[in-house]
Amino acid sequence: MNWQLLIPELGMLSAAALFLVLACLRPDPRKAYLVAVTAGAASAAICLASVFLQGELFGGAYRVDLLSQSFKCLLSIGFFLVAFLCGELEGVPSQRHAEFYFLMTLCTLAMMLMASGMHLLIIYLALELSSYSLYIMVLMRSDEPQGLSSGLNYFLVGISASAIMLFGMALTYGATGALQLQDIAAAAPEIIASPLTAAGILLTLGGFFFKLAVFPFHFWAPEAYQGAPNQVATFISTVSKVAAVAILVRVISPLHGMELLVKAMIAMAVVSMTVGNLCAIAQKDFKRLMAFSSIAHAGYLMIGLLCMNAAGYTGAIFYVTAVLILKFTCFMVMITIADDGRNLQISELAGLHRRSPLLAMALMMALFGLAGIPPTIGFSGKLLLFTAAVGQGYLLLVLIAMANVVISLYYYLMVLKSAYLDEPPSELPPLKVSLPTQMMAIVMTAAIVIAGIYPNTLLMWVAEAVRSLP
Amino acid sequence: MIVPYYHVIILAAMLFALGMFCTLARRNLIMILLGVEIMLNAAALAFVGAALQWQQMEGQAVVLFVLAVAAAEVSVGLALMVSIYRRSGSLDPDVRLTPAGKGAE
Amino acid sequence: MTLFAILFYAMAALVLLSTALAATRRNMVHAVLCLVVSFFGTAMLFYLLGAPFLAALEIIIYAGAIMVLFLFIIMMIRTDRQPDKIFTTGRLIAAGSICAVFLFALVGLTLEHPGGRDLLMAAQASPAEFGFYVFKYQWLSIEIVSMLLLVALIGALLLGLKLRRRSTDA
Amino acid sequence: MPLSFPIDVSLASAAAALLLPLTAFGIIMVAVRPYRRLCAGISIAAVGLSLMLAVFLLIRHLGMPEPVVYQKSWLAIGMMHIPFGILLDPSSLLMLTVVSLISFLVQVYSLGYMAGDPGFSRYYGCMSLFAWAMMTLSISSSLIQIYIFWELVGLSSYLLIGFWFEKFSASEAGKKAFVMTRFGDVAFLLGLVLLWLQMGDLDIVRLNDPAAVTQNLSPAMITLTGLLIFGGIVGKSAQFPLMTWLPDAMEGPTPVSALLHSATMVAAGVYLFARLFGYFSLSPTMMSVCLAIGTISLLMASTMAMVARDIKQVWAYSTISQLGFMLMGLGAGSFFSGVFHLMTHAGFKALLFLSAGVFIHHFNTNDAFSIGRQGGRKLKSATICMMVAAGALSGLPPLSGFFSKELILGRLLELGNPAWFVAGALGAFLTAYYAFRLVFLILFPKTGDAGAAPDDGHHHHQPAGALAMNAVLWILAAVTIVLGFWEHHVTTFLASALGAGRSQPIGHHPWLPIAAGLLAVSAVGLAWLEFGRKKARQIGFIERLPALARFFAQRWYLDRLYRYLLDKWVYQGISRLFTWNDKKVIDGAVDGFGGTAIHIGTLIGRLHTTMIQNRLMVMALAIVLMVLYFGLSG
Amino acid sequence: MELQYATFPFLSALLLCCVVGLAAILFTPDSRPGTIKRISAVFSGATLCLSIYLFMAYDQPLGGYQFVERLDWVPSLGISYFNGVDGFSLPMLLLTGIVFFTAVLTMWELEKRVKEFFALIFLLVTGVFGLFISLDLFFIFVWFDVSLFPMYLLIAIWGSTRKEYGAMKLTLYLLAGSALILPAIIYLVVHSGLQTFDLIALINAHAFSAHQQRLAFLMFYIGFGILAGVFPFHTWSPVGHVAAPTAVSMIHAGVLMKLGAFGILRVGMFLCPEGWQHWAPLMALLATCGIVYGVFVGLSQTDLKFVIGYSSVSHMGIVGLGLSTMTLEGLNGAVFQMFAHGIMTALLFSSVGHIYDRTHTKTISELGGLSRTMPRAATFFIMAALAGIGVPCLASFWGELAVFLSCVKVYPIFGALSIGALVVGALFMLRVVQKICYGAPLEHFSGLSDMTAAMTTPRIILVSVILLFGFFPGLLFNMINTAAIQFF
Repeated sequence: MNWQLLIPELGMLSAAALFLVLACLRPDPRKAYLVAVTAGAASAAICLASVFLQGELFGGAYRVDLLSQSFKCLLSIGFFLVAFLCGELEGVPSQRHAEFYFLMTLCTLAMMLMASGMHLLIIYLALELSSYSLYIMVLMRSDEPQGLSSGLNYFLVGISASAIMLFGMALTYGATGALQLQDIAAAAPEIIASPLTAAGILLTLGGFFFKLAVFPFHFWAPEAYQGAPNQVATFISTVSKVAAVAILVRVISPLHGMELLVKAMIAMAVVSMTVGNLCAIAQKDFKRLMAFSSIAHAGYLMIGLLCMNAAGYTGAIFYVTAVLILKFTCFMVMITIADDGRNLQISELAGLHRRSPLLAMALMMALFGLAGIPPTIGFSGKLLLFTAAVGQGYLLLVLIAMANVVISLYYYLMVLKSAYLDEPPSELPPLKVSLPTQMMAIVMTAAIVIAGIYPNTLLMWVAEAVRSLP
Repeated sequence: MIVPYYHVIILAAMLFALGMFCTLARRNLIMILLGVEIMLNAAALAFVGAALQWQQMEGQAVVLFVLAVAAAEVSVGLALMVSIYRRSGSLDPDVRLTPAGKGAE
Repeated sequence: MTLFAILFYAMAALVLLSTALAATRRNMVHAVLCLVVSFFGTAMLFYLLGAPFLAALEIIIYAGAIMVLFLFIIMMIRTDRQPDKIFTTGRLIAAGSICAVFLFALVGLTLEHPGGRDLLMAAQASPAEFGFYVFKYQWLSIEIVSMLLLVALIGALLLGLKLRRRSTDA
Repeated sequence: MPLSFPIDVSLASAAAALLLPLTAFGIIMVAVRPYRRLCAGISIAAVGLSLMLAVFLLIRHLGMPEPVVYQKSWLAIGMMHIPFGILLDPSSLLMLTVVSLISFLVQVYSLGYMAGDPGFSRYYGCMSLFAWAMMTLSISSSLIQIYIFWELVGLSSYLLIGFWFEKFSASEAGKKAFVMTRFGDVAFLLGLVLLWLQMGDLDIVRLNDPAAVTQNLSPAMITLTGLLIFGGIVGKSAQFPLMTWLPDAMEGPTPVSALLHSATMVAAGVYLFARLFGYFSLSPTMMSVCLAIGTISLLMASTMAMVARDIKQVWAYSTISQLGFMLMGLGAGSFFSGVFHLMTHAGFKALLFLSAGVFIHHFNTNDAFSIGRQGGRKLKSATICMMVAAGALSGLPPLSGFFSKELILGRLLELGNPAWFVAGALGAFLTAYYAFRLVFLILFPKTGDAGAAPDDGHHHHQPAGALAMNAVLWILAAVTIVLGFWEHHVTTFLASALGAGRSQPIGHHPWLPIAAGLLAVSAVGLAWLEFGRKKARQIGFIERLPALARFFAQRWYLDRLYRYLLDKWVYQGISRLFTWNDKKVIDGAVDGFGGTAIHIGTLIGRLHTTMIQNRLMVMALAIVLMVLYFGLSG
Repeated sequence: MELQYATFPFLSALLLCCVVGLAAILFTPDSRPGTIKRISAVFSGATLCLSIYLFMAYDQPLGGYQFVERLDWVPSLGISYFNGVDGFSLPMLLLTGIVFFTAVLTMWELEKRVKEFFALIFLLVTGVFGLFISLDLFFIFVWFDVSLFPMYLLIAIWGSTRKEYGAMKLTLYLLAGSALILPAIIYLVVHSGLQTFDLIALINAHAFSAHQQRLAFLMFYIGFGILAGVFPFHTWSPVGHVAAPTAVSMIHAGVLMKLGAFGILRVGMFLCPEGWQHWAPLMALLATCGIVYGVFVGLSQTDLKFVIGYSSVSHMGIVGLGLSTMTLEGLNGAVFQMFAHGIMTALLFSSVGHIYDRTHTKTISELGGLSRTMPRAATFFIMAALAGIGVPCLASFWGELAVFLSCVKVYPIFGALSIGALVVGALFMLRVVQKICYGAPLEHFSGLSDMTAAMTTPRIILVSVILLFGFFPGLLFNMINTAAIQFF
């Protein structure tokens, strides 16, 4: 048993323990925030330092390789970023902040476990752990009715999806006699080809699709985003997506050649994109809009996953990194504007270009990135995804996706219009943007553009990580 | 030698369908939760059957954890239901929660 | 047909019947009680399928703890305010047909599945063996589940605290 | 080191003649617009120099055996080889001289006429532009070059007609002129392109070579391209059915009318026909069409002129009819008659307009009756010059028109069908009639003879201007009188012109000059009877038939028809239909697509706010369907 | 195809000029609009000088791609930073330089949000330059989109009539086009089996089957064609132009629409010659429809900019017609027409923009007598209108002539129809000229000042260019021909 392999997880676990202790001490929120940011930075550093660890634990049930470690890096960076936003955690009662950080840490830990898990049971439990942490985090919203109703939605869809996933696991296990991913893939060919196996795997994937918010498992997303505290919504739309992709890449990669599964995924991808984008058009609430756009992005991510080859996985991982950065930037702008933790209406962005040109620019770049317009990281991601898909012969799928990109552009432009064009009904003072936030906005904008123009480094890393798939 | 494996699966599927039916059709939050419990139970049954078919203990081990998850689910779920009931006085899933401070107490 | 088989089918019938009753009872107390019966049946099935320890746990945790929790809550909540109709006809038909189609599809898949018709070999996992297995091979899962239960605990606590604070406020 | 490269004198002087007006145009428009006199000076000097060079060239090339061609590639891409060239042959030299002469005279005349106009500089700029374009057109060596300058001539015509752009009718007339001639030009371009594709180039010398043409083109193709090119001629020379722009073009300043719309520009069409005479004569159909169109135009325009009251309108109609007459001559197969009439016509028509300009300038009216009543005849030199010119127009011996008309009539006689001759003679008769109708109207006003009109010299503008105007009149009158006697010289000179070789012989009937003279005299007599003599009621025989008079006065309702077609078919028909289609169908589809997307989005979005179980139901349904699909396909 | 590597990275310098200009603008404080304008003028002038230099320095007898620069960018995907210019792109560079410089000068009187405006314009032009010089499909697409998305803000913020609608429609429509281009690019790259985005390598590989070429060409044609205003995908153009501010209209109609045609040429025709051949009749049909349709619709418009917008549709139809003929002359003519139309329409929009700035109306019926009130502005407008009619010795005549010549050769009916449309074209341009410039000066406009000398400078530049290439078309044709000749 090589404990070193678990260093990132242990680091996260100790952070969680620290917050549990803090929760009992009831520190003031400011202090808790500093601890959280420090912990986030530390864990990100630990993950980066341990990125080249390799090995297997628990008889192959837990795999540490470049892919998993890269995902852990992304997750801990995401955690750090979200923690960074918690400086104005107005959506959560101030005496509950330590618990909030505890749950967030635990959730991230669960996601890290997901990234390494090779055994469906571990994956399932880690998934449940992260889901439950998120349910509670959503419910912690101080605006109680909002939090309650969205938490209820999230919870009900979540437990249904988890039940379905469990049943799927049972079917898979029944068909193949294995729960470890390598063993499932190693089952007899006629078993693999059997529709029951495919159905079992499809239902199993349902749980992950729920995390990713792919149609038809997406129904929680709008409500949950809308009702959750802003930081939680950020967490769900960034870190949680990374975890979902991590686990999907893991689970799907041994299954190549399952035609039925691919077909189902194509259908889900198409419907997700279309439903997400069409619904987003009609939204007024910023977070709700982001939720629908997340659903659409889940559809794009599915394109990469369903290619079932290295190019596709590379695309998906690259894209989810892009989404992490882009969504985070959007939410950062939103949180800075809605500094009392309220839900931001899109119309409230009016006059942003004057109140804070920097944030307006960051928002613009992020929105164009989400729409997939070059030279942003979002475009590089889409290019990778679509190249993979066309390589597999899914030209029509790519055309549909591009049509969706155009639809999505409409609502992104509407947001942009609010920020750049509309004048607020009454003159608003310039936004007070703290120095760290300014720095962060600059860093994020630079990251969006640089990774869009010169994606090579990131791409090489991702491709290398994908190569470590068994 | 007891029964063919697929009989167990079909039984589990029937249970699962019943659970799903309960979840989808009952206009009551607690019954929805109950339906999910039935679904989990069905999955557990399928696991036990599969474990027997493959003569492994892995499947049985899963059931153990399913029980734990079910317990967690019920504790959180019921706490949530009670909160909602306190707030709205109803367990209708279509309930619209009143804004803060105007709870129907 | 062996005795095991007869027992299995009888229990299956019992479980199905009681679950169906549970799903359709208007009175929730009745529903929960029906479900308790169903869980007892399931426990018997577990036993038949070679998992005596799980059968015990099923009764203790499911029928014992979880269902009792349900009962508590149901009793705590005045049920007379519930909507009169438990089913609206449209939803009933929709849900019913979805479930029926699901069942049909699954049965079809199962019947086609190679190896599905093999008879199960009777076997028994003794509790000791089982425990040994779990703690030898699955302890990471145990750790995760322990954290999960902790989270659930904190969650329930937070929700409860909110309630208390609200009632003290009010 | 002395510059010593061989300079061809002809080339140099031709090039200089072309460049001068362009330079003048450039300088006027860019640099010296505020200095009005300087502008006029530059322009007149440039065109004067050009005139001298043209005369020099003419003299130098008298009796030349072969056309002289200088060409330089303007543009050469693939088969699109566009040369810029100078082709000196008798007809082009004559045309060059005529154009520069009339331009020069008109510009000098304008010194007086346009004095005090706010657009004085612009006027001279446009005049220079016109002179450049027209002169280059006349000595172009290829058809495409002709087309290019043909368009430029049209452009300067547009600018000059609409010179007084504040008047709606002027700008409208300019637009009308441009668009209607464009109609013809489009046909021209199409024919030219077809010809180009078949021939490989558009060299005029080559086009006039029957061997080269028949080798490359089928007879049908010759006719087709010929007809299309003839379309351009019809447009530019205001022939039926594209004639109606010319009377309106009289909205421009009178010198412009004199220069462009009677003497030179409109003659470009006829000139083009003469240029391609060798080519056109290969297709008998083509020649018949030309003859027919010429005849129709001649007669129609004459009838219109008989009832017009506006002095410039009358001369405009007469231009149409005389151009038709030239085309008759050419179409009948006689190269010389057409070209000679073109030259004489340039002289006397310019004179007619310029003298009319004196009246108009003086009395500020275009109405012949009104001019007569206000004492038009008191302007002696103008009146006399007008009478000379009208005589020439009518074909009264011994004025220039007499000779050229006689030539054409002589050729018409040679045609098998006497109808052509009769029509020609009728046209000549009517021409003489309406010309002198107008003269008599001015000379012998019937009512309110307000004898208070001042004498010739008393104008409210500078005497220098008036002097210039009168001098020009007299020069032109002299030309008109003597030109006819040079008939023989001109014809011999033209004998070596391009295409002249295919000219048909002109019949020589000793009685014809006498008959033609008598015809003209009788027409003048008729006019005298009706308008001139003391007791004349000044009502023409046409006016006794009010319906017919109205029909003629309305220009045979051609204008109305075009207007109707334009309004009903173009503006309210196709244009409106297309606009509707654009808005409702094409754009409507685009907007509808977007609208539908938003609508569907709202609908599906609503699903996401309904009861949680509905959503769970959809989720379950989707899963079940997928599983079912697995079951069915497995 | 010959590649002549550059001794000095002129092309990158050109891009850098724009980027540095953009950065300089971004770092100048809002409060100094004058400085921002001067910076813009300097840097746009620099790009103009560079493009003129490139145009002059190109070795025409040698031909091929010159000033080539190459740098591996993303080796794993086969993306390289690969620039080079040939006879097609140089005229476009020149056009962009001219229009950009004049557009910047035209906006000299701008007062609203100056910094953002010029920054966005620079961004847009960076994309335009980038596309014209790029020889890598990835970068071609990147630059294509870079040049499109600033459009939304430029129109929506600084525009006029229905600006938000127009901006949205334009942006979405054009990006819908790019939604076809990207799959087509990927499709070709993937099926070439070369794993490279290098345009030249893909062309030389001849790796595509006829079917693939047809499919890809159609996608390129529609995708780029939307931007080129191909009928029936043109409706964004009038709406967008009406809404856009002057400089944006100038750049958009003058340069961006050319981007579409250039894309069809550079990507579609070079990569898919068989696809080109297959779809050429369709292209000709649509182009002819556009030509005829544009003039007729333009005839009954009431808004000045709508008229110009539809004239653009018609003129771009001529470009499309030229491309569809698959002849040397047609290709030459099309590219020449692209250049000429760019300059001409820029002049039109800049004159109209000035008129609108002064009179605050674009409705034709509310204008009149401007030749008296604002003689300079009116003169420029008339010049541009005349160029639009295709008067000889003004640049666009030559392009039209070459296109018609080749079109009559290949598609006689379409050729005849398009030539016929010239009449209506003249009618609708002159109608506008008459309505707004001629007639008696209107009372309420009598106090308006004419263009200042500073404001005439950009227009004079444009007019001079029109005249220069009108008198010496060979300057441009010979350049274009070096590239066109390789097709035949």
